[in-house]
Amino acid sequence: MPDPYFFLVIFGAVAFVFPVMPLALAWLWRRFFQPPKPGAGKNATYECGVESLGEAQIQFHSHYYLYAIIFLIFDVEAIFLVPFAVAFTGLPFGAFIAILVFLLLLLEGLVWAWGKGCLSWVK
Amino acid sequence: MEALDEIKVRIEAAIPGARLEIIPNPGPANQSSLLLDHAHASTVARFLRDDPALRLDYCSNVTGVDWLERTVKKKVKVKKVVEGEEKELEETREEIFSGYLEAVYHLYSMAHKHGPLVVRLRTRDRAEGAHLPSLTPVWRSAEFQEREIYDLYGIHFDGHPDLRRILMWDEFTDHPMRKDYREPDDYEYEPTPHDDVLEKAKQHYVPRPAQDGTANIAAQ
Amino acid sequence: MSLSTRAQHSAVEAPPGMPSRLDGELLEVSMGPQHPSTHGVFRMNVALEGEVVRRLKPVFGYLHRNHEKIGENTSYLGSMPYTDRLDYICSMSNNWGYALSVEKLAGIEVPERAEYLRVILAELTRLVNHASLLGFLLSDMGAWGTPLMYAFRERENILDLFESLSGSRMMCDYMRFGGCRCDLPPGWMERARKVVDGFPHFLDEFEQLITGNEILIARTQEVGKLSAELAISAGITGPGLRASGVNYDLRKVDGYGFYPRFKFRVPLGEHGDCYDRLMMRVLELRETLGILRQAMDDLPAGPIMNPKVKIRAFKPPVGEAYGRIEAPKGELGFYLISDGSGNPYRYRVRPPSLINLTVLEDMCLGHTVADVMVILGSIDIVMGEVDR
Amino acid sequence: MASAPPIDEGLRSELQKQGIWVTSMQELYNWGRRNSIWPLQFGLACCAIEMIATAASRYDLARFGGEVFRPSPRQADLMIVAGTVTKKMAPQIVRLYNQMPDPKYVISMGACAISGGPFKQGYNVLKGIDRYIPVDVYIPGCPPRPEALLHAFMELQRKIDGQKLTGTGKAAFLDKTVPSEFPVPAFGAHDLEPPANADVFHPPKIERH
Repeated sequence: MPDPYFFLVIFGAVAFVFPVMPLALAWLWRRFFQPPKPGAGKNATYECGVESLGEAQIQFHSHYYLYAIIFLIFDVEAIFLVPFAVAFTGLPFGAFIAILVFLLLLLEGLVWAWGKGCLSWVK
Repeated sequence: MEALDEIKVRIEAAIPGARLEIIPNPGPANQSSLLLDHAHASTVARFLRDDPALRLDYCSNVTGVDWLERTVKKKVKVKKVVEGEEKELEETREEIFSGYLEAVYHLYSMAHKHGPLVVRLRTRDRAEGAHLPSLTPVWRSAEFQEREIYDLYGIHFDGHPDLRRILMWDEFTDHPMRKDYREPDDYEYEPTPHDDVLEKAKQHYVPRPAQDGTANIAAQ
Repeated sequence: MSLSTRAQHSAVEAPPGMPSRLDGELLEVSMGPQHPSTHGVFRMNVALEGEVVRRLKPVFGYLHRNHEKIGENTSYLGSMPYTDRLDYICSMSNNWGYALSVEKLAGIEVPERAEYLRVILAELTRLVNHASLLGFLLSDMGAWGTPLMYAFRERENILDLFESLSGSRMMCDYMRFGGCRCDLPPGWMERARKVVDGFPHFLDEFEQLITGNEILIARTQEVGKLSAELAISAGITGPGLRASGVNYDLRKVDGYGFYPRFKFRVPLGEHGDCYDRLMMRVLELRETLGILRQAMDDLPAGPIMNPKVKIRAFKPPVGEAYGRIEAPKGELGFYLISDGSGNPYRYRVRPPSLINLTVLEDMCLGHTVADVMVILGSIDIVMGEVDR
Repeated sequence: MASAPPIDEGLRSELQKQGIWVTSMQELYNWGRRNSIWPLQFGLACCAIEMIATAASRYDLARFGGEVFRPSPRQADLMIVAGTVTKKMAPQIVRLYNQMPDPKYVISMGACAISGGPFKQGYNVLKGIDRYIPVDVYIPGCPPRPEALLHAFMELQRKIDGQKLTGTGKAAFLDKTVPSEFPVPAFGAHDLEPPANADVFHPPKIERH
């Protein structure tokens, strides 16, 4: 009987080979058949056919930063909910209360941000 | 809308010192036009726009026209003393009209739904004197059209908010819609060249070796 | 922490001379000649602060094909096929505009049947243009491709009519000075009637989908507002002007081409925003269908060409004339100066699309980048006419 | 690597009857390239409307795998130059062509893109896009009917099908010596400089005998 955890090794191997194989094929193709031809024109930034003037990394309005932070919080929250959702049926009532507290805490944060006006878009 | 001469009289009454002239239009369309002088152009324009009877608030079309030097032969009856007695003589006299550039404005009224009133502005000459007062402050619709006239004809509109080339690229120096503009000869393969295309094509033909003494193509 | 601190938060004034720490710099970007929704090679240099437009300079000339210079070097008849390529979606109304101006220049009469044919074909072109606009505007707004497919299905039906009549789908070159080139082929009128009767089905489908759609309302209402005074002063014509509430339709004002004989209404808007401009086109489509039915019902028999007009060696008398028609995009005018020879001395086209773009910057300031596309789409430009 | 001799057709059909499918990498590669050409969304003038009509439901470019119009040149294989190429637009077109990844093809659609067409006497009209970039398929017409554009697609697919991956006559994009970029013309005082790209534009020499 092979080691019960052996399927993990196979799973890992397939997971590794599956993406690497096309990359290897592409590298082989580049190496033997199609030589790359980079150039100044080809690598220039594309801006609707016109030479792009000025640089793109400029200082943005701080409002975008606030929006990004609020999104990040709720994104992380969604990750925490995933294991809860998977084991939801087998959990006692206490676990349900715990996740509710977690959710309400973040909700309260959202209400505060809303009240503070971070969400209203500055025209 | 009243007749053009009535309007002319009213304008001259309202704006003293405005030198107006009616340019008759011989064609059946009978749209005669009003020639303004540079100094009073914008005041007359404002009058045309704000006058309650006219209310020409919509400048539909601004066109540039290029009039070259013209020598006009005229038959003139001249009394001449020939061998001691008076005789009526036919003499053709040449008269040279110096060239000028022109901007023609077609004005309509959206309030009274009448028009067109054709207004003309002429430059002093076709070279460095090609300056005209801009009517964009009066009618915003003239903005792009005056830029186009500046681009293609070379009339500098003084007072225009943003006088740049609109159609050609900025490094372009000529004014291509003028009658005396020669476009660059970008070589075209002409299988059967004729008259002026032949001249252009000749510079690109490999001269044919004169075999039996027949003339070379250049001398065709 | 009470909510009142919000006022202080945004009132943090930077020390004088120092850029206020909160707002960002302007990003210069060019929505350039090759852009999915600029309806051709039209470029806008936009200065963006974050997503909000602070400055917008249109750049033209990428399709400047020297239509007027070529017009001066060819005969009057020779310029007729070039007018198809001015506004290459509505070739029939361009022909009519040019033919009308030359008839005014030379004082030519047009027989009644030819005038009716011109009205029918110009209104069919209006159907094509407004249907295409609905398709393009909705794909600018994000409904990529699907409404365009429906709009082009209707367009194909009408192009079949044009092709059987004039021989070409898009470039009809059908009208001549003093009438039309050829009479209707047999069975054309029945097919035309079938297309016109089938059109309301397409229109109802569209109205059902877009009129009450709250995404569309959110994207177009209060966007790109244009006041009536600015519209008049900037020479905006066509549906864009009527959306701002100015009742100026050349078919009623000039009364050319027997339009006074047909009963039709001119829709007017109040706010002058993108939603009104969109609805102008939808309502005008309904009126156009009404005109088409009336014109088709009492199309008289008779000659389609004024026999006295010479086609080939056509030399109008010396003089000038400015003729204009209500093209689907606005007032299309032709200003011709004739010096008696076979070629016009000056051949000028008054492009509705170019002049409708005069106030593009005024409409776009303060809006986001996505709204610029909706505003440009609602103005409805075609580059062949803008750059000539 | 000498190019492998082509497979004997009789043998191939014989094996096919037995249910064995024989192909070569070149056929497989070209079959994949040919049936999924992504055109660049890039219309200049009236031909662009006819191009949209071709992509619409009646003429349906999707039957040839070409309906995915990509706005960005980075994701496009094919540039359909549809409309009049003006001198002000020419540098932009050459820059877009340079920014497209290999293998890239050009269809010159309409009389204007081929030789200036009806606007040949225009001072701002470039007399054909093949002065600056190599063109694979020309379709005459003003505008060419949608069927003509479909015919051009088939013509391009035939050309892709005939490309060889190895050996002397291999496809241009596989050959290191063939440039995949062309100099962008500059705006001069009277005309574009240079008026034509010498190593791309070979006008026919005329000797009158």
